[in-house]
This record gives sequence, structure tokens and C-alpha cells, in this order.
Amino acid sequence: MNAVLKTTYREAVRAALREALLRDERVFLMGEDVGRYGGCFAVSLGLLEEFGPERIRDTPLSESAFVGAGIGAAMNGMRPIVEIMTVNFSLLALDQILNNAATLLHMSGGQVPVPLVVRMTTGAGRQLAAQHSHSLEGWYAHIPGLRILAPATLEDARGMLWTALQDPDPVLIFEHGSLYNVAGELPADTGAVGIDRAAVRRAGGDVSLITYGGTLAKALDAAGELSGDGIEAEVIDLRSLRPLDDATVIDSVRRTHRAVVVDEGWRSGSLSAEITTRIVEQAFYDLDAPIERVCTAEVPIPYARHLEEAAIPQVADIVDAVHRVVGAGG
Amino acid sequence: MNAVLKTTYREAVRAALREALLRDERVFLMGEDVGRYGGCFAVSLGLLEEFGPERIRDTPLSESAFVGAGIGAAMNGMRPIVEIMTVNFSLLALDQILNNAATLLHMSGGQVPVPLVVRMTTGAGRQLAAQHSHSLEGWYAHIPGLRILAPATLEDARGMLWTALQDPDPVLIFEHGSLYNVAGELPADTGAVGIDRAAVRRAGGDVSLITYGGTLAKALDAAGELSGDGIEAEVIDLRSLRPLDDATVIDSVRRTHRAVVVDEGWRSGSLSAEITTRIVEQAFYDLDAPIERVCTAEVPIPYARHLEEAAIPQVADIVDAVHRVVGAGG
Amino acid sequence: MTHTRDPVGEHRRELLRQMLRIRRFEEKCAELYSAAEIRGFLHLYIGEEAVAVGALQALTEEDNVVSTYREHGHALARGVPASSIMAEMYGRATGCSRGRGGSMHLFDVGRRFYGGNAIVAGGLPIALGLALADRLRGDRRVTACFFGDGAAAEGEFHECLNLAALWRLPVLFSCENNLYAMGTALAVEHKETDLAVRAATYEIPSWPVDGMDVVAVEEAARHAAEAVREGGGPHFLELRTYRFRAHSMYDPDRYRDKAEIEAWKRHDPIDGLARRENVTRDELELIEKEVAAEISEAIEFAEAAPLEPVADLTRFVHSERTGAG
Amino acid sequence: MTHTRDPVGEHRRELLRQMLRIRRFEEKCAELYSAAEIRGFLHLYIGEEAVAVGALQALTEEDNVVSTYREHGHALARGVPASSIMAEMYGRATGCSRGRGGSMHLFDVGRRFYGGNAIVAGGLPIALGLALADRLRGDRRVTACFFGDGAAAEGEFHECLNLAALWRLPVLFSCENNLYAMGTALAVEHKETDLAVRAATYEIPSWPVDGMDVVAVEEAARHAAEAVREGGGPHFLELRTYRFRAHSMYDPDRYRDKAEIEAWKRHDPIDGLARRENVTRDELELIEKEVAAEISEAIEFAEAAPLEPVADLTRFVHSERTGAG
Ligand SMILES: Cc1ncc(C[n+]2csc(CCOP(=O)(O)OP(=O)(O)O)c2C)c(N)n1
Ligand SMILES: Cc1ncc(C[n+]2csc(CCOP(=O)(O)OP(=O)(O)O)c2C)c(N)n1
Ligand SMILES: [Mg+2]
Ligand SMILES: [Mg+2]
Repeated sequence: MNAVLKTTYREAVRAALREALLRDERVFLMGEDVGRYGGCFAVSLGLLEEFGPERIRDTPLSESAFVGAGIGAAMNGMRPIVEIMTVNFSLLALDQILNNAATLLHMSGGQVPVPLVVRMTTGAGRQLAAQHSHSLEGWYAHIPGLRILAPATLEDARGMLWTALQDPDPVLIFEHGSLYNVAGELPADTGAVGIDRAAVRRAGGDVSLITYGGTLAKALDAAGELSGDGIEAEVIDLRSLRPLDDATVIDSVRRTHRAVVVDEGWRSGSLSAEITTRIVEQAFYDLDAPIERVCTAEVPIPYARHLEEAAIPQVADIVDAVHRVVGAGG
Repeated sequence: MNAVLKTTYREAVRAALREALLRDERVFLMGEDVGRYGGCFAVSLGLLEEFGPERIRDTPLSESAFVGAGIGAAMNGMRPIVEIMTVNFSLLALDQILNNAATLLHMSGGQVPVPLVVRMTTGAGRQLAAQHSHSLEGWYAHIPGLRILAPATLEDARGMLWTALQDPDPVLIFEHGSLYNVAGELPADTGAVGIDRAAVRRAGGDVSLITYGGTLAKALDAAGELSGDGIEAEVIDLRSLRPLDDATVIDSVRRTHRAVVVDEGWRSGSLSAEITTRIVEQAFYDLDAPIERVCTAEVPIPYARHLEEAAIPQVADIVDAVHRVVGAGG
Repeated sequence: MTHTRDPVGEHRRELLRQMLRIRRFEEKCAELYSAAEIRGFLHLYIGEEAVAVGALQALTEEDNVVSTYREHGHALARGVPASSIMAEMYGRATGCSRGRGGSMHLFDVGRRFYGGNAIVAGGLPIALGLALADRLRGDRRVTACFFGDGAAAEGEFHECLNLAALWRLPVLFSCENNLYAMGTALAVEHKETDLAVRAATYEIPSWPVDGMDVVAVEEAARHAAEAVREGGGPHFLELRTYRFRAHSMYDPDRYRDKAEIEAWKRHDPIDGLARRENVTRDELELIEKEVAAEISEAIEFAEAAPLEPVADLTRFVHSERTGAG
Repeated sequence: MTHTRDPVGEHRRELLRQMLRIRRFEEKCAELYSAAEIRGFLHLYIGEEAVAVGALQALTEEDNVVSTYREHGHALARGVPASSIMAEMYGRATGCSRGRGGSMHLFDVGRRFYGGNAIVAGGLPIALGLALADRLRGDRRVTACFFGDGAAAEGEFHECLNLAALWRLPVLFSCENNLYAMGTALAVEHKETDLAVRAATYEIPSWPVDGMDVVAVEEAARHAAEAVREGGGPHFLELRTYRFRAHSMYDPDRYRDKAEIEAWKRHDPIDGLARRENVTRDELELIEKEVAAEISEAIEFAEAAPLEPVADLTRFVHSERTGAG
């Protein structure tokens, strides 16, 4: 019998961390305030007490050094999980991520795999203003050699970490800050999940709504509303932003002939452009209307609530875009 | 009478720097080895001798500090030109570029303009291997608040700098490393150029070839070859990667009904995706065939010549793509 | 003999008033945060008031200030009106950053207050550049740059101290050592916990100061700022202080001993000054009243203030071009 | 009495041979660069041979090495075969990085040689991590990390020294101070030009060493490596040396005095050792012959080596998964 537990996204990530630490002694967690403080979003609360300071390592503020140290430790047989508090600070470690983590295996002719997992919080929506609200996971997805994951559900929050740790190459996991408090149920024996395929979170035949991470819930809400208007949207959660599971997207678009991409990245050059382009490249003749994008406005995210709300994708924007797409073309 | 001078791309940039230093005492040049060494690509050779060490400032290896110092100096009335040797090292300064330069004006409610110009070399093709061959200008074009320029011609190398210095906001100029030795002629009285519009470098009615920077010459070569096959390609040089001059692109595609985008960025998430998407959004019904992209393979650039050549866009790849696009559709 | 007020007394009364303004203002902020009027991250300066008030005494209107995300104290002590700070935290159009910045991004360029910065150590390079511009033009300004003990672990700290020293830039590095970076204690952040010693290795004159004593801070800052202004190159103050509150409103403050906090509270900079200066209860009440009035006005101002129109969302992403150019 | 060779003599003859290998190998590289057989950036180590040869004597096969883009000397002294280095620079499939890395990215994980790195200071955090892994597992390895005087100005240097010291990681920081970062002289890069002094501020035992004297380097490195291995935490050597050649093959070397270069050449580490050890002309010729043969073989190997198939371009972007998983 499979019991079902009430949990939250935060607890799901914590359970995944705990399990990884228990299952593999090569695993350790490292980052700013992961230990004594319990994690800036309380994700790792209690782990220091359970696993001790060697495996739950508080670091000074020095993103480049400790991310790079994660790379070196991964090269030398360990399975580090490095936490960067938020994507906003990851820019300070970008050289290590791009020029070392993503590059070493190829540059060494296959000699130096880097089985590193980096976790970070991403996204806007909590009035944290311009320097604390970036959604750069789609931007990171440009870099060859990395795998980019965006767990949008409790199940993925719980299950992606272990799978990522099995990956011989660097994996970046982006947890949207608005998800930590999301509550729900998970089977007690829930575990690792596949990370190769996108998931159809809602079936529908009229339009493909393609999204991931923090905007999945908004897309599902929009789909619910649209259903009231007689439009059935298929909602696809990409889950892995690099590599992209084209097949699931294209398959859906071949059936719906219409697509809207929802992405919290700034519109120009966001992942939505790559998705749109892949559809055009692979299913051009199946499209009955131009593809629409619902993205973040091209603006540093403002603090004031009404401005922030106007800046990032909202349910109403998605609904409107779907109406336009469904109303257009042949 | 307008005399014509033989010059090179390198000399054109140098002439532009010299002119800026002569015309505006607020201008100074700062970066690693810009002075005593003469610039790592010999661009600033002789400027230290002419303008002295206060205005031609050699910095230690500390990209974050000196790019940030450029931001501060720009906030305080100066017009700094910061040189980052190559885009590869700019990752170390990315926090300053994104979280400060691009953000301060908006975040301060309009109080803090940052009239900073950052120049850097970009691109592959010289067997410099994975850590010295990035083409990230399209990636930078994702960031609101920045203007991104890619001078592909002698005229633009000579003329864009002054225009950039007149811009009240941060401008990043990407000079493709393979261009410095390109020789040609410029009118002696050549000067500033507009930076708002893309340029049609070759007219043609059969297909739009859209590119910029280091791949412009390849696109033009391909267009020459294609002309022999009876296909007339219109070659568009984007010049400004942010903002993009959609109008010129869309106007061309409306006439040719077919497009190929050539971009030295890694394919997924490169600027080519944004261009493709803009065409789909604005000229979907004018398209007679899927758009093709000729980009860099998704691989850290390898050292060996044959592998590097295979990794980055070549004339033959462009010719092939155009043939496919012209052969396809209705 | 009646107590006649001498100039020093007047000045110290003003120091006291400034510290109290910050204290009461922030206590109000905490309330307003709980009432959801203020949102986002809110970092209180309570306990550290002597640092901002003392250090900023040493500057003139012409000098530059670069701050952090814990900057209400710096902003208030610099003269940014409480009303425009409060309106900012309310997200209003009349806020000092037009509602775009919030608590972590207060700006007032008219007062050469170049902002809060929510990236730890992110303001240091900016301070370098402000100072460089002044130096290149021959302006005899000082740039005061505030940052924490945590910031001193970032690579930018090293780059900036080295560069400032090499170029003899007129920067007054003002390190607020409150012993913690979020939940991370000084000895976990730094091998050399004596931050003034670290700074000295760049040949930057530097000394530790009792950051709970506003008079000591002022004296040290005046001395250092004077030296900077006279062309002595960068100077560094390690201002030893303590935050009485948690890191931010989100922080349950599990990592500090209650006893440690209580011990530091006995060095409260406001009580301390009042005691040492024998400020009477009447005097204190008078100041409190003044301060309370200012804060009420600030809140009224903020509450009445308009919102920035949503249509202006992308305004200020780029500068507005005027005229023909 | 005939000169009988004692063990020390044998060992020093080996040091001499290793330095000569590097010298002759690189002279050949310069030729091959001019002949366009080698391309990209090529940074020669000529003049600095005593550093790599001396320092790497102190390591065992089990220890780790992290290097820079100027790493032929480190690779050769570590035992990476000259043939696989040469093939790498020819861009061949049998090169030590299968032709993908070139001169700046030599790797040989079998010898725990964790690569050149073309980002200045980019290898320091990696060294930290290698050492951390060893420490966590209880492996008594030393990680030797080479980097230049220029690297010491980067923020990562500060972050890494602090972290290594805090965590007492078994890293042997080996700073090759050749007085220039490209064309930028030491005093333009650093306020504190005594880099060993800077390192000491992290409570890392550190000392300057005459990097032109291979025996002195070896002695210092043995001492330091031993201390690191015994759990003494990181150690730092400032190896004072000089490159006789330009920064890279692109560099016209306009920024150094010819007289300065000539003065340093009088401290040639190879001549110096040969002189001090009274190595005879015959002996030297014998070594030269040995070395020449090795280099010829390396070139023959490289010239005969196959190219990596273009079809394998994207191989190794990700690991190859074997088995069912
Ligand atoms: C680069 C960066 N990393 C992490 C954070 C998250 N963070 C915000 S404040 C802080 C602690 C900073 O401590 P300190 O510099 O001592 O300043 P204090 O808060 O004590 O005033 C951290 C880790 C950040 N804002 N920026
Ligand atoms: C982060 C970074 N910035 C700039 C460069 C360009 N560059 C390559 S080597 C070098 C000088 C490094 O000097 P040093 O560390 O002293 O080493 P040396 O070359 O003298 O051995 C520079 C500036 C680089 N490779 N990486
Ligand atoms: Mg602190
Ligand atoms: Mg050097």
C-alpha cells in the first residue's frame, strides 16, 4: 500500500537532499548559509545537525570560489551539490560554470567529467526588485555541456535531484522562489524521476501551451479559464530546458496546430524564442497561426507590486494570447 | 574633394578611439594592457604615448573591478571606454554589467544614467580553443538596458564608437577577432554612423540572409556563389543586436518570402532564434518556407583546425541552407 | 549652576537625534512590513545607527555615498527625506526611486547618494569609479563606500582595494563589521577576522573603530575623510558593530546566541550616547516627539502618494532623449 | 682522483635533463609555430624551467596538478609524454586532449594532471575542489596549483586563499612570479608586490623562492608539500622567475627593457645548474642528444598521428553513457 503524504515544495527538495546524503557518501552540500542558517529559503534546515559540517558546508560569500571548488571536487570523485542562493548571484560564478564546468570534458578530450549539481532559486514575483528577480534559466540553457532542469511540481522537486546526481555531467537545477510554499501530496515512496522528457500536464486539442517552472501554474490556470470559453489547451511542462524534448512539443503542435509559449524570461532572446524556432523548423507546415509568446517585459523587474505584476506573465496575458492565436489564421 | 584612405579594421577602431579622446576630455580608455602593451590586439598602440597614463589606463587583471569602475565613472560625469580583452573574460564582469550597468537607471527611477562604452573582442576561427572562442554577443542581447553593437565593416568600426559615446546608456561593442586585419578603404573624413538601423549589404529578391559581425563576409561570399546558381540573396547586416531593427528584416522577408539566419552563436538560444521568432510573429503569412539557421554547433570550440571549421558557420553551410530554403515550400 | 549647552553638546544632541530617527523609522518599517504595507526584502539597521550617523558627519554635500541593501540608516543620515524613503517602500511614484527600487534600492542623486545595492560587494567597484571620475576632473570629493564583513570575502573586495590603493583613489571604505553575514559568523567567513589588518595589506591606512560609539565613529571618519580629501589615497575603517535584529524580516535568527544579542544590546549606541552626555528625560522626550512627527508625516506622505502609472513600466530602461539628438 | 657520481649528482643531472627537455621542446614549438604546424595561442615557458621541474619533484604520482595556459613545462615535468603533447599541438587524435585543447589545454588525468586553463586564475577554485575531495575522503594527496603574478590580482585569488585557509585544504599554491602579466609590470598590477607577504595575510605559510635555482625550488617545494601532506593546511610559494621570451607568439614584447631581459638571462636556470654542478661538456652533449631524440620522436609521432574524425565533433560534450542506464 502506498501511503500519501502532505508536503510542500520546500520539504520535497529537503527530502531529496536528505535522501541523497544518506544514499551516497560522495554527496555533500555546499553554499552560503546552507548549514547554520538552514538555507536562505529554509530548504536545508536540520541537515547540518544530521550530517555535520563536513557534508553541509557553509561557505563565505565567494560564489566563484565555491562553485569552482564544486567543480574540482566533482572531478575528483565526489558528488557535490552546490547551492547558489539565487540565480542573481550566479553571475559571479558564471566564468566557472561556462569556462570550466561546461567545457572541461570536451576540452580534455573526454578525460574530465564534472558530475556537479548546482541548485539555485530563480524568478520574480515577490517584490524583490531588479537585482533579485532574474529568470535566467533559459539563458543558461544556451550553454553546451550543461543540463538545465526546472522542477515545477512537488514530484519533480522531490525526484529530479537524485537523477541529476546520477548524471556524469554538470546539471543546474532552478527552483522558482514562488514554489517553495506550494503544498500538495506525494506518495510516501516517491523517488527519482526521469529528466529526459517534457510532460503533458493537461491534455487538450486546440492549442499547445508550452511552459516550465514558475509559470506552469499560471498556464494551468489559464487553461482552466479557457476551457470555460470552449478552448481546450494542452499544457506542456518542459522540465528540462537543455536538452529540450522537442518531440513532445512538436507532437503536440502537430495535433493542435497552434502554440503559445509562456516564459518568465525577458522576451527577447528568452527560451521562448528557441521553442518557437524549433516549432517553425520542425512543424512549419502544421501551423495554422503565428506562435505567440507571453514573456516578461524587457525591463529590470520593479519593486512596486503593480509594476512587477505588469512586468511578468499573468494568467490574463496567457488567456489573451491564446484567444489571439485561436482566432487567427486558418 | 573627399580623399580615400587605405586602412584596416584595427586602424579604424584606433582612429575612432583617438578621435574620441581628442574630441571629449571626459573620454578615457581603461583595461588590461591597453597602454604599455598597446592592446592585446594592438588596437590602442600609440595611444598611451599620445594621451598619457591618466587617460589610457592599464588595469590589473580584475575584470569585475574595472568594469564596475567604468560604471561608477560614467555615473559621475565621465565617458569611459572600458576594454575587456575578449568576451571570454567578460563573464567575470557579468554581475557588474547586468546587475549594475543595465539596471541602475531603471532601479533608481531614472536618476542614474550610465553612459559607459565597453568594447570587447568576440568570436572563434583562430584555433584559440574552448575558453577563448565564445560568441556571446547574441547572448548579451537578452539583457534590457544594454545596447549591443556588432560592427562588421570598416565604416562601422570607425563610426560606431562615437555614436555609442553619445548614447546616455551603456553600450557594448563586440569586435570579431577575425576582422582586425581586414583591409579596405574609407573616406578620409569618415565619421560617426547611425546605430539604429540594420543595413542591406547586398540586394536580392530570392531569400533574405540575415547576419552580423564576423559572419557577414561569409554571408556575402555565399550570396556571390548563389548568384552563380541564379539565386539572388539579400544580405542584411543587423549592426545593432539590441535593440533589433525588425523593420528592415521584416521588410526584406516580405519581399523574399524566405529567410536564412547566420549566427556564430551556439545554435540553441542564439540570436538566430530571436530573429526567427520575430519573423514568425510579424510576417508569418509572408513566409513560403521554414526559416533555416546556420549557427555554431553545440560544442565548446575545439582547437584542431578541421574540428573548429566544422563547428562554426562556413560559406558552404550557408549556400546549402539557402538551397534548402529556396527549394522548399510554395 | 545650570547646565549651559555648549557647541559640542549641540552637535552631540544632533547625533542622538539622527540615531533616534533611524531607530524609530525602522521600528515603524518593521510594523509596516507586518502590516504588508512594505514588501520584498527589508533589512533593518537597528543597533548600527552610530555607524551611518557618525561616518556621514565627515562628509560634505559634495561627497559621494555608495551603500548596501541595509541602507535606510545611510539614506536618512545623508539627508534623504524620510517621506521619500517611506514612499519608496510603499512602491509609490514619489518614492526616491519612483517605487522601482524598494527598501534595497534607495537613490538620491541630488544628494549624491548613489544607491543601495542588493548584490553583496556590488557597490565597491562603483565607488571606485565615482572616485576615479572625481580624481580625473580634479574634484576634491570623497566617496564613502559602505559594505559588510561578508562583502569582504568576495573577490571584488580584493580587486577594489588593490585598485584603489594602486590608483590612490579618494575612497573611504567603511566596513560595517556586524560579525555576521546572514547566518554566517565572522570566523566562518574569514581566516583573518581582523578586517582592518587585511585592508592594511594593501597599504591602505586602516583602523578598527568602536561602531557602537557615534562620537568615536565620527572622529575616526573625520580624520580619515580629511586624509582622503587631502590626496592621501583610500582609507579604511572597520566599524565594529552589531545588528540587534535578524538579518531580514524573513530571518528567524536561529544562529545567534540570545545571550550574545543581549550583551551587545547593552552597548546600544543611542542609550550609550544619551547616558554619556547626560541627556535629560525631557530633552529625550522632545527629540522623540520631533522624530515621531517626522515619521508620521512620512507615512502620511507615502499613503497619500500616487502609484507610478503601469503605462510607464518600461520608462527608464533607457534614458529619455530630449531635443534633436 | 676521478669524479665519481654521487646520488645527489645523479639527481641534479636529472633536474638538468628535465629543464633541458622543456627548453628544447619549446624552442622546437616556436619553430613549428612559425611553420604553422602549431596554431592558436602559444605561451612559452623558456626561462622558467626551474620552477616546474623543481616544484614537481616534491609530488608523488598520487598528487594532483592544476596548471595554466603556460603549461608545457608543467606537463613535461609531470611526465606527460612529449609525443602526446606535441600531437595535441598538432591537433591530432592522439594528442593528450585528442586535439580539442591545443597548447593551452593539456590534460592527462592518468597522471592527475588536471589541465591547462586559459582563464587567468580559473584553475584556483578547481584546485580547491580537488583538495577538498581528497580531504573529505581522507586521501593524503597534495594538490599543486600553478598560477602567475597576474592571477593574484583577480578576485578569485582572494576567495580561494581565504577558503583554502579556512578549510585547511591540502593545496600547494605555486605562484610563478615572472614580474609581468602580459605587458603589465608587477607594480602596475599589485599594490603589495611582495606576493608571499599577501599570502601570509591568510595565515598561509608562504615564502619567496629563487625560481631560477631549481635546487632551491625543489627544496622549498619538498618542505612545503610535506607540510601540506601532514595536514598543515595550504602553503604558498612565490617562485621568482622570468620569462625570456615574449608573453605569447603574438607579443612583440615592446614593454620590457632589453637590458632587463639580458640581465635575467644571466640567471638562466639551466646554465646556472650546469655551472654549479660542474657538468662537463661531454655530459651535457649526452643529455642534449637524449633530449633531441625524444623531441624528434615526438614530432614524428605528431606528424604521423591521425586527425579526430569530424563526425566526432560533438563527442565529449557530454559523457558517453554505457550500459543500460
Ligand atoms: C553576491 C551575493 N551573494 C549572496 C547574497 C545574499 N545575501 C544578502 S546579504 C548577505 C550577507 C551579507 O553580509 P554582510 O556583508 O556582512 O552585510 P550585513 O548584512 O551583515 O550588513 C547575503 C549572503 C547577495 N545579496 N549577494
Ligand atoms: C580572466 C582573464 N583575463 C585576461 C586574460 C588574458 N591574459 C592571458 S595571460 C594574461 C597575463 C597573465 O599573467 P600572469 O598571471 O602573471 O601569468 P604569466 O602569463 O606571466 O605566466 C592575460 C592578461 C585571460 N586569459 N583571462
Ligand atoms: Mg555583516
Ligand atoms: Mg606573470
